[in-house]
Formats: sequence, C-alpha cells, structure tokens
Amino acid sequence: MSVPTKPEPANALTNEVSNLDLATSEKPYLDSNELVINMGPQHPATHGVLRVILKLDGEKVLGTECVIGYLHRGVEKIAENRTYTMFNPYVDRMDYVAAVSNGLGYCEAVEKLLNVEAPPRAKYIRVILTELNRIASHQLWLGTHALDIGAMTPLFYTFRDREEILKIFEKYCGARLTTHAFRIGGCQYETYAGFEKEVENYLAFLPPKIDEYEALLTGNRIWLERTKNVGVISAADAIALGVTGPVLRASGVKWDLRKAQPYAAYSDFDFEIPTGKNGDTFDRYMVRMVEMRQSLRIIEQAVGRIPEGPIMAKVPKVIKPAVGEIYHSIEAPKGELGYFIVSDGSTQPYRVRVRPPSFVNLQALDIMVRGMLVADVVAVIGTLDIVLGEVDR
Amino acid sequence: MSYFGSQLSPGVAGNQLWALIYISIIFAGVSVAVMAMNWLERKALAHFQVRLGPMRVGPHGLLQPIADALKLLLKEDIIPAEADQFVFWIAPLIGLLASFTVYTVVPFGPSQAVSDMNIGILFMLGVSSLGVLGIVMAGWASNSHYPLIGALRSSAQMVSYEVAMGLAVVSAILMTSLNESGTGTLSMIEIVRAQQQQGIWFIFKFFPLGLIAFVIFAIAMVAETNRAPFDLAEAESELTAGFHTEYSGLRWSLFMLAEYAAMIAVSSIAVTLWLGGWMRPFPNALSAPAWEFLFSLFPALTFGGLAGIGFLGAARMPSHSFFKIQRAGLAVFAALLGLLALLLLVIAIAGRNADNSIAARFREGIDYVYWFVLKVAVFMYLFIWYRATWPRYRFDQLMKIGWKVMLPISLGVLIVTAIVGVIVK
Amino acid sequence: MTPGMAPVATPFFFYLLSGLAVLGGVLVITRRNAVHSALALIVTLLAVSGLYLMLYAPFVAGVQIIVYAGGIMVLFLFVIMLVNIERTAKERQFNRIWPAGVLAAVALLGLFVSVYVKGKRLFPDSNLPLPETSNTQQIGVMLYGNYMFSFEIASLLLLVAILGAVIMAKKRI
Amino acid sequence: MTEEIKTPAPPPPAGEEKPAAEKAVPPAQAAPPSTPAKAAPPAAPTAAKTPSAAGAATAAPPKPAAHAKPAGPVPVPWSSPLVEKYKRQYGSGLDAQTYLGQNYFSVDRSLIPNILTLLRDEEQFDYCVDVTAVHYPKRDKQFDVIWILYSFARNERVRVKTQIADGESLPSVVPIWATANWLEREVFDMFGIKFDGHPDLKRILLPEGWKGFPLRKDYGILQQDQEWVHINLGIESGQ
Repeated sequence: MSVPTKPEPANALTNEVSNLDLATSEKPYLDSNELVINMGPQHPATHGVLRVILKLDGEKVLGTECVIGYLHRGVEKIAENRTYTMFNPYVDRMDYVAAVSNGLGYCEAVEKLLNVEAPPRAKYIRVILTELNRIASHQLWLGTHALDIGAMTPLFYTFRDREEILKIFEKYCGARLTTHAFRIGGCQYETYAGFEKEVENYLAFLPPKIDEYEALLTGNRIWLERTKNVGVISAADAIALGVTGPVLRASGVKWDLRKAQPYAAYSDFDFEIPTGKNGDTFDRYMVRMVEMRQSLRIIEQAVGRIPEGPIMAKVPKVIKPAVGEIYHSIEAPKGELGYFIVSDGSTQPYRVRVRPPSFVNLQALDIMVRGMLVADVVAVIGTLDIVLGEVDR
Repeated sequence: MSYFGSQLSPGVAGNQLWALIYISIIFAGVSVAVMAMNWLERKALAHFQVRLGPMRVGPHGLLQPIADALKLLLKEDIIPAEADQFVFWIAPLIGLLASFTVYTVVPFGPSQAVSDMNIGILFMLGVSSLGVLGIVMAGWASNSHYPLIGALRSSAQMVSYEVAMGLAVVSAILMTSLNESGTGTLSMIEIVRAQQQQGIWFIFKFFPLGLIAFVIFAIAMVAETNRAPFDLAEAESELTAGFHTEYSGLRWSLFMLAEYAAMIAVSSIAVTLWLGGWMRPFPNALSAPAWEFLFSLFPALTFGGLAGIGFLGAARMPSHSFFKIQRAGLAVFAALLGLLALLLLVIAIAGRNADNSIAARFREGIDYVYWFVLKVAVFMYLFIWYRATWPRYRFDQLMKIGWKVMLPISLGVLIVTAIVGVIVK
Repeated sequence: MTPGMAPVATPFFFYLLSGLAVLGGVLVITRRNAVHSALALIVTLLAVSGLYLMLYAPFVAGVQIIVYAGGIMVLFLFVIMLVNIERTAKERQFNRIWPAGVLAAVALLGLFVSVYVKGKRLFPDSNLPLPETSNTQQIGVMLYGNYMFSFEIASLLLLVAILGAVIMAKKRI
Repeated sequence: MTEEIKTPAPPPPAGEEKPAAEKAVPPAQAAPPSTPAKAAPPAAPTAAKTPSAAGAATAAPPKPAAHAKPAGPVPVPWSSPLVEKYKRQYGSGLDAQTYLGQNYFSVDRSLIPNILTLLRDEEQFDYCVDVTAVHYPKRDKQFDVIWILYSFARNERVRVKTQIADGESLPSVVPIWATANWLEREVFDMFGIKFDGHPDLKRILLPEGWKGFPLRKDYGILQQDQEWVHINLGIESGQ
C-alpha cells in the first residue's frame, strides 16, 4: 500500500469555505464581477436534491457552498426505535443505487456486534450480489456523469445493461432496487435455480458492453478535454478531507477496504485495485471503469466455487447484542461505508451512526471546483458519484 | 402569368405576386420541414440510444409533432413577474424573423428562390447573425441567472464563430472568381452557377483547400445554431435550459422553430457554397439524356422507397386489434407517399425531353429542389448524429477552438486559396 | 438593386426608414434602461441599412447589418447585461450640462437646414448614374487601391484601440 | 478486523468499565475467553478461512449469547507500545481498551486536541473516518463524542472517545483533519454539541432555525419543530 504524504494543515482548505459572502449588499457602480447563482435543489445535474450556491466571476467559480438535508429522513433516529432486524431494510434507502452494499455493511456490523459470522456459502452469495451491485452503481454513475457532460447516449446503454443485474436481484429476492437481500447472520434466500448460470451469462455479456462505453467516451477528444485536469484533488487533500472510494484511488492512494481489511469472503479472491495518477475527473472515470472489470473478475472467481452448506448462521430469534459498541465498514461503490453501532443490551440499538461515503466525499466539491468553470461544477458533482439519499440520510 | 415562363426568380423578375406565392410555399415548407425534423430527431436519437422514441401518437409517432405543437399552443403562456415584459415578448419573434428572412435568398433552384440579391451570401450571414439578438434579449429579459448566463455564452459564441465562418465563406467566394472574366459574386444563385461552370463542387476545388474551408464552416455552423456539441447556451445539465429557461408554451415553441429553421438555413448555405446547391451529381460528366432521365427518376424512387418502408411497417405491425387503427393509418400514409411517388414518376416521364414544355419545366424544378433538399437533409441527419455521439464542450474550450484553431486555419486557407487562385489563373 | 428591378415605392420607403431611424435615435437617448436603448439603436442601424439599400449600395447595407447590428450591438448588449441595470435605471440620466447639449443639437439642426436651403448651390444638381451592376467590386478597388493607405491607417488605429482596451481592462496580463 | 494484531491474550480482569457502561453491566461476565477466541484471526489478507474452519468457529459463540441475556464479550484493556507511551505521558486522563478486537481510547476532555494531533502527527492516523456522538441522558456527562481514526500506514483503526456534559463545548478538530468540518456540523446539528474554532458551525441536515436536536434521547421520534413547519411550510404538521 502506498503511503501518501502527510497532509498539510488543513486551514487553507476549510477556512474560506464557509465565510462565503452571499449577501452582496453594496454593489459598486457598474459592478460586473460577482454573480451568485443557486444551483438546485431542483436542477437536472445535481443528482437529486443537492443545492449548491455558486459564487461566480463570469463563469469562473469563486466559491461554493453545499446546502444539503432536503432528503433527510432521520435514519439514525429511526434505528434507535427499531429492533436490529427491523432496521435492516431501512439501510437500503440510503444509497438506493447500491442497496446491497448498505445491507452488507449493516448485517456484518451487527454480526460483529453479536460475535457471529455468516457461513461461507452466505458470504460467497453476498460477495456476488455486492459486486453485481457495485457494477450497477458504477453503470448508473457512468450514465448520469456522461449525461452531465453532455453525452446523452451512454445513459441509455448503461441503463440497458444495468437492467440485467436488476433482473438477477429481482429473481433472487423479489426486489430490484431496495433489495433487502441479506439478513443478520447470513442470507435468507437460497440462490434460485439457474442463478449461477445467469451470473455467468452476465459475465460474458458485460465486457463487450464496457468496451462499448469506452469506445464512446475514453478516446473521445471532447470527453478528454472535459475531464482531464478537471476537479483535481491531490492525495494529501483527499486524505485530509476523508475522501474514500474511487475518488481517493484516482488520486493515487491504493487503498481499498476489500484488500486492506477484508470482510465477507474478499480475502479468497484475486483482484486488483486500480489507481489513478492525477486525481482528475478522467482518472476517476478510468478507475471506475477498471473497477467494473475487476468486479467481474471477483464474481467470476466466486460464482465458480460457491461452497455448499447453510446460508444462515445460528442467530437468536431475538437479537440482543451484549453491551458494547462496534464500528464496521465496507468498501461500498462510493467509498468507505461504516456503521458505528452502540448496544445497551436491549433489542434495539442504542445508537447507530452511519458513516456515509457520499456525505464525506461531497465535502471535497469546494476545493475541486474553485477556479474552474460552471460546467466543471456539474462534471465534478457527477464524478463524485453522490447519492443524496445517502448524503442526507 | 407573364412570370411563368421566365427563368428568373420572382424577386429579380419583379413579380410580386409570385414572390408572395414563393414566400408562402417556402414558409409552409420550412415549417413542415421543422416538424418533420422534430419527428426525425426524436426517432433517430431514440434509435441511437436503444429506445423506440415516440410510438403512441399515430403510427410510429408520426403525428407526434402535431400533438406537440397543439400542446404548446394550448399551454399557458407564463411571463415571469420580474421580467422585462416587452423585451421578453419580442425576443422569440426576432429570432424567428431572422431565421425565416434568410430564406428569401436560399436558391432551391436557378429560379426557385424568392429573390436573387447580388449580396445574397452577405445578406444570409448578416440576417442569421441577427438571430443571436433574440437569444440575448430572451436571456436578459427573463431576469434570471441561468438565462443570463446562457445568453452571455450564446452571444460570445456566435460572435466568435462568425469570424471563422465568414472567412471560410470568403474562401469559397474567392473560388467563384476563377472564371474568364475574373469577377466573383456574392449572389447565391451565381455561386452555384460558378460551380457549374467550373465543373466542380467547391468542396473538391483545390483539394484539400475547399474541403478544409467546408469543414470549418460545418463546425462553425453547428456552433452558430447552438447545437450539440456546442449547445452551451442551453446546456440542460448546467443551465437547466439556458436562455429559454423561463419560456413556456407558444413562445418557447417559437424558439424551437427558429432554432430548427436556422439549422436548415445554415445547411443551405453550406450546400450552396460547397456542395453544388441544386445540381445533381455529375451534371457535366454524365450529361447524356439517358443519364438525365435516370437522375430525374430519383425523386420518384425516394418517395417510392419511403412508401415501401411504410407498407412494410404496416405489414410488420402486430396482428392485434389494438393496432388496427395504427396499421390503417400507416398504410394510408404509405399510400399517400406512393401516390406522390407515382405523380413524380409521371412528371419525370412526361418531362423527359428537355424542351420548354410545362412538364419539362416542372420536372426540372422538382429535380433542383429534390437534390437541394436531399443535401440539406444529410446535414440535418449529421446534426442529430452529433447530438447522439458527443459530450458538450466547455465554454473556454469552445472559445479556444474558435479563436485559436478555427480562425488561424480559415485565415490560412483563405490566403492559400488566393495564392493558388492567382497561380492557376 | 439589380437592373430591371423597378424601384418600389421609393418615397414611401424612404420616409418609413428615415422615420424609423429617427425614432430609434430618439429612443436611444430617452430610454432609461440601457438595454432598451441598445435595442432602439439596433432599429436605427437596421433602418439605416435599409436606406443604404435604397441608395443602391447593397454591400454597405449588408456590412452594416453584419458588423453593426449583428456584431457590435451584440457586444454592446453583452456588456450592458453584465452591468447593474437597476441602479442605472433609478438614477437621473440628465446632468447639469444638458443645456449645452440642447445648444449643440440646435446648432446641428441649423446646419442641416442651411444645407437643405442652400444645398442647390453647394452640391451641383446632377442625377448621378446609378451603378449598373453590383458595386461590391468598386468598393473593393477603392479600399485596396486608391485609399489603401488610409484604410491601413484606420486598421492600425483600431489595433491600438484594442490593445489599449485590453491593457486598461486587464489587471494582469 | 485486523486492529487487534498487537493485542496479546488479555488477562481476565476487565479493568475499569468507563465506556458504554452507563447502564450497569450485569455481574455475570464470565465470557471473556470467548473474545480472543473469536476475534483473533491472523494478519489480514492471508486470513482465508476454509469453510470448515469458519463453520466450526462460528458455531460455538452464539450459544451463550442466546441464553444468558447480555453475557457477551466485554471490553478488555488494550496494551500496546502506543498505549504505553501515551499512558506514560498523560497518566490517568487516558484509558485504552479493546472490545471485540476494536481498540479505543477513552480520554479526558482536556486532552482532546492534543492527543488527536499527536495521533495524526506521530502515529500516522492521517484519516479521520468519522466524528460522532452518543447521548446518555442519565449520566452526569451526558455525551460521548467519538472520533474514529484510521492510519493508512499501519492499516489500523482506533477510536477516541471523551465525555462531556450538556452545554460544554469541545475544540474543533477541523485544523487537524479538514474532513471534520461537516462531520462536526452534523454532530452539532443532531446533538447540539458546540465545537470551538469550527469555521462555520451551523446546522447541516436540518434547516437553519430548527429548534431541538433530534438525536438526543429526549427528542421523540415523532417530535418536530411545529413552529418551524408552520411558518416555513404553511402546514399545521409534517406528520
């Protein structure tokens, strides 16, 4: 693992962020410098209900301020009023394009708190579904990101191919988006007949499609101009800002929780962590494209040797973990998704804190777009791959 | 009816009645073309993107543009409270006026134009450059930030690309002067005639000089019409809808009409200047009467082919009672196309002799318009193709291309064309 | 414009276009909103270009449209739009030297009237032959032949003006 | 799962139970042996478990948990060179424990900026994963504030917790980790804990002007700022 340099004291990053003087009260005569525009919460490119207040000089961005919370549902409060089992479906509603990952993180965290471990068969199923979900999430990201930059067509291609993954989910657990695929202690459902065959079909189906996306974008001059050196974030800044996932890796930090602290059955598989060099939008794009292929590699290894055995560990009917607290995190498609659960020994969690990758990554927006143009703001929001359900929880 | 036998355009002949008739025909034709383009764009774009596009209103969505137009007409016309009422009201009209006025000099044929000005191309560029005023006024009058930024982008973009565009046009005009008398022309009809006389489309003249100038014009015209990948003025992912964010209903549809009319207009310029205007392919090399007759069958063949596709589509519709009306509609549509093809065939056969009979005149006119429209249609398809394929440029990149790439190249092409022209002469 | 084309209702169009031009001019100086003034100016420019057409100078008319109405005015609007309009609209547009302006206008009017009255003596009454063909080429010959030097001087002057503007506007080059 | 590499087999006495033990832990805590048994897989990436081994390992522990109610694993002292060093430096203000293989410091409020700065500068905990809080209304010092840190170089996670009373504020760690900006704002938003020196401490998820701090235990799940809802949304209630 490459060790990044120690970050600079972060004052420079943050102090200016907030003191954005939005009330331009005293305008000088014939003032033509500053324009404050309010992007969102209803805006085609803010991926939901993000509101960004932009301070512009012409088209140049002088500063941004994110206003979030429009989708705040109080997930953490809900958790305190539900049992461990009852809360499980709620986590799917945070990052709803990667619901399986959310579920995996939560179930593993509670399992850890209970000190049980899912049986190997369940772990393999979890890995397969999670990686499929990672591909689906990246596909959705690619489509919307390309659309933000003005390429309409990839959106439809990625949605077409994502559909096949959703079909597998639907067959497996009956839901397509908010799957609630896993249970504390394992999986509820055995794989359906033909599951492995369908996953293998998808393994053969997707690589040409990824080539197709790349044919449309990777060598496209306009795409390169729009993404290279746009929204650059250095490794030091990325670490200081707690950015994780593909965004961090694109800055050159080879860090992936699946390798660093393997969970589920990831230690059984051979895969690579793609990294970028410049930390710009193009590197993030390439990292995610390679990640899709690497996910296929993991699935290929996993689906061939799903072990036989039970899919559910022996978990008490009423889940009552001992007094204590646990932090468990997984590598969600967007970055480190962590659950910090405090148990008071009752059936309901005393406190569940979700560490949402989108929320933390979104903080980096400001330093990434300063001095760039309005069009880059859109590109950077896209490349951060935020899901507002997760940012606002 | 004294005009009828003349070989001049009505404006030149001074016949106001026929000028009016031509204007009406062109106005209706362009409006219909815009509607057809609207349908075609949605369909073609959909098929690029693994979708079907409109399928519900009429067979294969053929009536969709009509439904859209109706919807837009009936929609509430909202003028924002803080907007500058008058400017807001007049902005779309200016855009529309500019893009339609241009058609007075578009030569659909040697006499198939409203008028032939001796500054035709100058007039076209000038009037189409007025179209930006409508956009700027709309952006400003909306009194909102997104439209304002859209208008700023648009005005800067148009002014920048007009320079490269103008220089490319000049290099084509330079080529018109390479005749015996050494006098060039700005008249649209004369430019096509010059290509006829020199026996070559200007796109192939002094290869690759003509081609480079043409490519520059083809890029600049996309920028001029605010189409992808230069659609920054209405970049929906950045500026919601750019300069027409605050517009709705009829007024919005006027903008759309103006945009598509402008697309057709600039394509007409490109066709006139570089692609031989109304001329059919190889008018000099394959000039035997047999060839003439063969080429004059093309219009009939095209419509026949379209009718065939229509019939095929009707035949391929699922045999379910839901599709009864659709199938019948498509069949009727195809039959209409077939009838049109038949009519064209009859005219082509009746007018096959190049005498001065009415049928021959008709046949000629149809040929001219057909080839011109076909060439323009290729450009229209390219516009759609661009939109489906490319991401959008960023503003500074757009400016960089305009000033640092296109302008020097077009200037260079102009100079080299001039030098080569002098040497050749 | 072209031989054979009869001049259509010349007096009518002359008065229409002149009227538009004058109206536009008046609106330019009376409108408080700078954008409205600019739009009025466009009307004036278009009307003047129509007058050029009537004088059988189509090239000048076309250039007038392209350069002034299509180019310069767009840049005008571009600048005006960035300016804080509300404030300009609220302020008084006429300052204390407006009597001087009126004086100048009256003097100009007097000049016009005197030219009109004595015009016959100053300008010989001759019906100049109308150009037979397009005068575009003649303009070109004039500009790049007879008046080459002054033409180049003018372009040099413009270049200097551009450089000056850039230096004044840019804080840092 | 690898933070506990350095942890030797812990001695039975459970040390002082400062952490989450606000509700008295029942005396019957005879379970410590199960803790190391489960939570000590070998160093990370090679920890490929064969199915059979894993099955055997998981089969055992849940049983006691199923019967004796809260008899689970308990925190055990965490000893490592790092802990020794800091203990020498700060003495009783600092306590280090391990629970289920996860290490945490419980430190006195007065040590807060210093120890976090040291952890970043000297121990390479350069990534602040999360800042959060837990509310214990019955306690004197009502809030636990928790920093979750991670070191890329050591591939190790550690938590730092401190207790503060309602109304007390904490020094902001934004100068140490820029990422703490929004995280602290969220803690402020949800718990009302103030961070001194934060560049822009205001509500983040809830609208400005909202009254109450929803993640406090005395804030009901159906409760909302009716007045705010009424004024800003023009409806009687958002329920």
